[in-house]
Amino acid sequence: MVAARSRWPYICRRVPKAVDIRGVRRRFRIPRGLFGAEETVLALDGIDLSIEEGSFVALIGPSGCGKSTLLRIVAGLDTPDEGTVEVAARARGEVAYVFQDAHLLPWRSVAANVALPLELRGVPREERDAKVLQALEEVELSDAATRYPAELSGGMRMRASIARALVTRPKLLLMDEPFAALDELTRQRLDERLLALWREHHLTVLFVTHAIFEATFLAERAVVLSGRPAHVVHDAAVELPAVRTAATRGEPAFARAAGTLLAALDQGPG
Amino acid sequence: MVAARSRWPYICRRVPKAVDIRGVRRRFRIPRGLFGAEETVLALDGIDLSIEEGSFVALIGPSGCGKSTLLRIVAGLDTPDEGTVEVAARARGEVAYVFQDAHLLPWRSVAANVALPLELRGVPREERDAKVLQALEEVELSDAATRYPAELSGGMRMRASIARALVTRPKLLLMDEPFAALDELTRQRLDERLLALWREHHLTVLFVTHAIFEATFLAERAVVLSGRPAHVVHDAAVELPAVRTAATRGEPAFARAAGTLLAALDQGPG
Amino acid sequence: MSTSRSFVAITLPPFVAAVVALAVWEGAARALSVPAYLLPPPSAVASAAVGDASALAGACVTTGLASLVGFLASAVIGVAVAIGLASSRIVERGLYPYAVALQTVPIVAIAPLLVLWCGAGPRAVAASAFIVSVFPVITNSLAGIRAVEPALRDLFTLYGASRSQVLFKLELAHAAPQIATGLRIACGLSVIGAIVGEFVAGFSEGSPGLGILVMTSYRQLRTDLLFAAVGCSALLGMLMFGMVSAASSLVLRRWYVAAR
Amino acid sequence: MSTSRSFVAITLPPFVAAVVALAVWEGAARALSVPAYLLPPPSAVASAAVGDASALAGACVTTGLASLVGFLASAVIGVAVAIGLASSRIVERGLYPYAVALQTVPIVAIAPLLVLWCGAGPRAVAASAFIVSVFPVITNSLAGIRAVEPALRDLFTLYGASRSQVLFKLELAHAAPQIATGLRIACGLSVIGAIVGEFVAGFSEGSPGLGILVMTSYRQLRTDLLFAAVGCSALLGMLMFGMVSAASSLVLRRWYVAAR
Amino acid sequence: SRKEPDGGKPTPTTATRVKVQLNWVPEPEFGGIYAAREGGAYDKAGLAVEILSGGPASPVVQVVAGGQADFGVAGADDVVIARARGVDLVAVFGTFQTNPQGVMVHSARNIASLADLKSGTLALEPGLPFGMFMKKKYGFAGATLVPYDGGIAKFLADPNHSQQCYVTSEPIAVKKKGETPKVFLGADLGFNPYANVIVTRGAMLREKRETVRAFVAASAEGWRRYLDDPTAANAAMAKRNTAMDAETFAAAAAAQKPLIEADEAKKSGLGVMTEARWARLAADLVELGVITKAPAATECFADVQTVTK
Ligand SMILES: Nc1ncnc2c1ncn2[C@@H]1O[C@H](COP(=O)(O)OP(=O)(O)OP(=O)(O)O)[C@@H](O)[C@H]1O
Ligand SMILES: Nc1ncnc2c1ncn2[C@@H]1O[C@H](COP(=O)(O)OP(=O)(O)OP(=O)(O)O)[C@@H](O)[C@H]1O
Ligand SMILES: [Mg+2]
Ligand SMILES: [Mg+2]
Repeated sequence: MVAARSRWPYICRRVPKAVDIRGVRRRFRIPRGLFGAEETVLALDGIDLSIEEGSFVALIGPSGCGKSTLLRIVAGLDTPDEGTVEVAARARGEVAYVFQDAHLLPWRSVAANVALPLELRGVPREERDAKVLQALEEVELSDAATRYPAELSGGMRMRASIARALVTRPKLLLMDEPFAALDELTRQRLDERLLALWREHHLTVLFVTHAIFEATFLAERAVVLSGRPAHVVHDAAVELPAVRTAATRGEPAFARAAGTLLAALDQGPG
Repeated sequence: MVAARSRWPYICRRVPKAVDIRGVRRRFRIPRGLFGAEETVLALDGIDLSIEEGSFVALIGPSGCGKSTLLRIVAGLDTPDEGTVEVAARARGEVAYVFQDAHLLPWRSVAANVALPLELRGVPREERDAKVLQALEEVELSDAATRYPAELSGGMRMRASIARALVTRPKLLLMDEPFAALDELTRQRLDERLLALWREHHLTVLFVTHAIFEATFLAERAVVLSGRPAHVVHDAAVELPAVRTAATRGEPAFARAAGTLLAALDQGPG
Repeated sequence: MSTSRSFVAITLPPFVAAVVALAVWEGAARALSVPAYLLPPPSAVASAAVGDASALAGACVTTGLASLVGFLASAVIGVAVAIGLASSRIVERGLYPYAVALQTVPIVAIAPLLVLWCGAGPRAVAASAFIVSVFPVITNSLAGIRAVEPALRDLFTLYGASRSQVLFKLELAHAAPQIATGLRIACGLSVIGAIVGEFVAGFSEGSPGLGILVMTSYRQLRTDLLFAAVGCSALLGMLMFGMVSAASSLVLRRWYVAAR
Repeated sequence: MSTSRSFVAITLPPFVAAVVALAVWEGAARALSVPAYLLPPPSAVASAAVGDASALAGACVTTGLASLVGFLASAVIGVAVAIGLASSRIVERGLYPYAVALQTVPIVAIAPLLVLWCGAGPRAVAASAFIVSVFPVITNSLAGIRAVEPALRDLFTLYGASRSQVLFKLELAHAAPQIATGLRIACGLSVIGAIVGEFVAGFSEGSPGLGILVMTSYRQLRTDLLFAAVGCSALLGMLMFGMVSAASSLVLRRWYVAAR
Repeated sequence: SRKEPDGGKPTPTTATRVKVQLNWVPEPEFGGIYAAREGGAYDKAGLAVEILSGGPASPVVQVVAGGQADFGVAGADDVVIARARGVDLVAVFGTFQTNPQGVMVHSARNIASLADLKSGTLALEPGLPFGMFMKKKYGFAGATLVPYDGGIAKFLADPNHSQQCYVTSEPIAVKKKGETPKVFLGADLGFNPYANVIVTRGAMLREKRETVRAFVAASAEGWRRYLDDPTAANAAMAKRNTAMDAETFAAAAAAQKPLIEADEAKKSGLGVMTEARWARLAADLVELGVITKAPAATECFADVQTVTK
């Protein structure tokens, strides 16, 4: 068993950390009225979370609790009001992020959107094209490569966005409900492909999802957040064999593990 | 058993139709290059679908097959290239649509966004406020009423969008993956609340979802589309008791019904 | 507290910039020995401004009023025309080029018509301010209306919104930031339009405007006074710009929640 | 096929509008018997244009070149200034008001400086065209850059984009439609700026521009020729507008995929 | 407007309201009109006169012809051109007997005759008959022609710049800057139309002859007064033209005096005009190609002697 509620076990065992979050608190200020009046929303309330290199962690929690905020903080796109965040892979191009919305550039074709991170890194065109092609295949979007975002369905847009994250083969992959807009079967195929990539490239994945079964299937470890203000209410390994196949979904252990998560979600005061 | 592949049974039994779709075909033209060159994408390929008044129909299909296109056509926002669509409730304000993306007006607060359809109908302010309050409660968003869309989480935005659709108490409710961005528990609560509203107000609901369990739980009848170009590959009643409760999810019949749908989805050539 | 701090944050930078610019100008005027009748040092301009303060003040009022009227007309009519043009592609294609044409017409060329229709004096001057400043309002409003996302239009269609509801609750609301951009451009143009209008329309019994002051001081080589008058026109422009900016940042606070 | 059809769709409406406008104008000029020295009927303008065709053509070339140069300078420098202003709120707050000031300066007031720095003739005229037309480019580009969605900025930050990558691949790309709007406003302004520049700093011999022609015909009460010259300036403006529109609809096709 | 019971100016309810459109801002060249107003000459004549100041591009001809003003101040050449274009405009008072337009050059250039002006820049107002006449007569080959902008900054900045001028204005301003330019007066070189003539509509002259007569007579009286002592009128004008100081007002008034009170005027009265000079102007304009057909000289003006009788 890898994870625990406190961060001490990691330090004792000196496993390299991909992400180390300590006491992170984030409060949003919402200005109202003309004279500086403001409301505040406490999104994260003292989050501690260490993620080992190479692990696959699912992050679950009620809607609006602060999951996206936490991911943004890990990605360095937002800064906590209190607490510290250390990210090992914060080298250029080593973090990838699938945002909750697709956030494609509307003036670029799908292929050009997927190529963006490589372009920004200065990868030469030929290499780029090959990688883009592969990423598009991974998300089953090869035949829409020349289309523009406005010509895609919702699920296709999300898949383009996923391809954009995968194309860099990042060290740390942050995914915010990446498969929510996909049908069950596509989703399962992508789940499996993601697992394969994770294993092959030794990625560290932090994966937000609302689908308990998906979390159970994918993750080594699941972290459940409470309702806002979010704190960790459950943080434990998923009790399933390390290598999972389509058949895993049918096993009783799978249903049990999923049940544990659902129960944890239910406990966290909304 | 209510539904069949052909439309004749309905006509024989003279059940009033909320929606009657015959032979609908929709082809998108994607202009490329300067000289009028274009690609075409056949999204819908001869769809026949009749929906009785007061029924709850789930629509399932692979990503990018044409579900949203079909909903847009039913809503009158898009016109088919071939075929006819008749909608009984096409009176002002009697159709509501939860788009796949939230599509809130960014310059309006949540409450003002939800009030929009009432405002457009000229409902007086007091009545409006009461209804908005109720709709926000239904989606558990009362405490974010004064916030602006940019200050919401993804799931909260979708809930605001759902509240905007529910606030008019429409005759025909079109929902395009409304709950995809919500956590399991919130989703189940909203599922149940939607069922209650459906029963109470005799709505007709056409509900796109990727969650097979959700479709099974909610719908009287499930329609499965094939991959693009979409045609109907399965159209049958969900073999479960009419009144469903949280307990229904645990019954073996539930798993069986869900299995049927999954199989149908799997058959439709991608 | 936070308001007073933001007040400082807004007024300090232009003030600092002004001080720096004036210092550089004064230094350059002295160091490069550009003759004062071409580019007087700011100190000379300031003393001219003090010396002719009452004339400048009167001129500011005259020109300021005319440009304000012209600007308001531009705002109202410009947005209205944009709405008309937005109503159909054919109307837009047919008429938009003529809006461009309007902008290229030298005021002097239509001076007789202006005076004929508006009479000599403030009305003609305001009309000139209007003609010069209306086009950016039209163009920006039109671009803003055209940029409304189709999905939001669908929403309004679905709920059976009337044409005027779509206009006010969607199109104009959505275009508001871009309309504000158009108005920002229009305020400076309305001032220059008023000044040019004075060149052709003259003035009657009221106090002469900045345009007249510019012409007379130019002719008399009172370059210090000329620059003071130009400075006043710049101040008028900035004042209107400030007003538009303040009004738009008040009204448009909601539009920019995302950008905080 | 589809191209030729769309060509017709684009050129027909303004043509029809022109025919209607001319007919109304001719009718009004005759019916209301507005004296020809105030508003000549289009037929008189046309015959003046034919009579002085070579002078008009030469003037169009002279003024057209100057305004084109001024316009291009506005496009390049305007966008560059907007990029500078966008780099920080403080810079923007400090300097933006002075861009407004620039716009309110009557060209005549700085004519001697223009001539001193650029020499009389085409350079000074182009400089005038530039001064008059640069502000809308700045304002619209700045607004466009400022309107980039924070989420897209995040994306670029995440992938370690350099400042220049953010600028070219995100900010300018995103602002492109609004920059095009600014350029649309600038083209008419650059023509009027050139004409006004010719009033004070052009050459009146050799190939005098439209500004000189306007002054001459105004002076000599040749209202028909005056209107012909004004018509030429309008055509120049429309031509540039058409070029900007065509270029932007070519370049920006991708930006408007959603709006089809 | 009603009468104030005590104090205040009695507003003559019977006064005829007329407007006069100037072609420039208040300066000594309009001194007589302001003197007539300030000194009460218009009041005495039963006229309530509103003076509309102009600017550099005032459309005086159109304003008067269109009826927005009853009288205007324009050049004699404007009147001939207007008549040639079918505008019914008539000159009724020829203020400047000697045309004040000239060309000024830097004296350091030692240019003895305009024929020697063959280099540098020369600013002439495009389309202005005066400039066209000079150009035709002297050619100015080698000089660059640029538009005249009404100022003298370019002149001071560039020793090779020459420009058209009003002898009553620019040379005085240049002198104030410590330089004495050499001025070639157009009148001495063969171009001498009346300047700053008072014009009115032909219809006005026919239908309201009495008003025209009263206005011209009062204006003549104003000019007489102004020539004798310009101080009061100058002060009134200075209020509306703050850029010009009192000294310049005085200098300009002094400089223009001989141009207004030329021999002809001394003999026959201020504002007198002769058919011969109008005919000469019309012929010159035809020759310059400004107009194609000369209007009859008698149509262009109404002799002040007959009008005021
Ligand atoms: N920019 C912001 N300004 C103000 N409040 C914000 C902002 N961003 C997020 N919040 C608030 O912070 C809380 C957490 O938001 P967050 O997006 O992290 O939720 P989430 O867990 O991702 O929810 P979901 O599952 O619905 O996406 C919410 O209550 C939201 O309203
Ligand atoms: N405006 C458009 N222009 C061109 N093609 C379009 C357009 N809208 C949709 N399409 C294409 O039509 C097909 C069906 O799209 P639609 O949005 O209906 O799919 P969907 O079933 O809703 O998929 P998802 O589950 O991913 O939302 C897709 O292949 C899409 O690329
Ligand atoms: Mg989220
Ligand atoms: Mg869809």
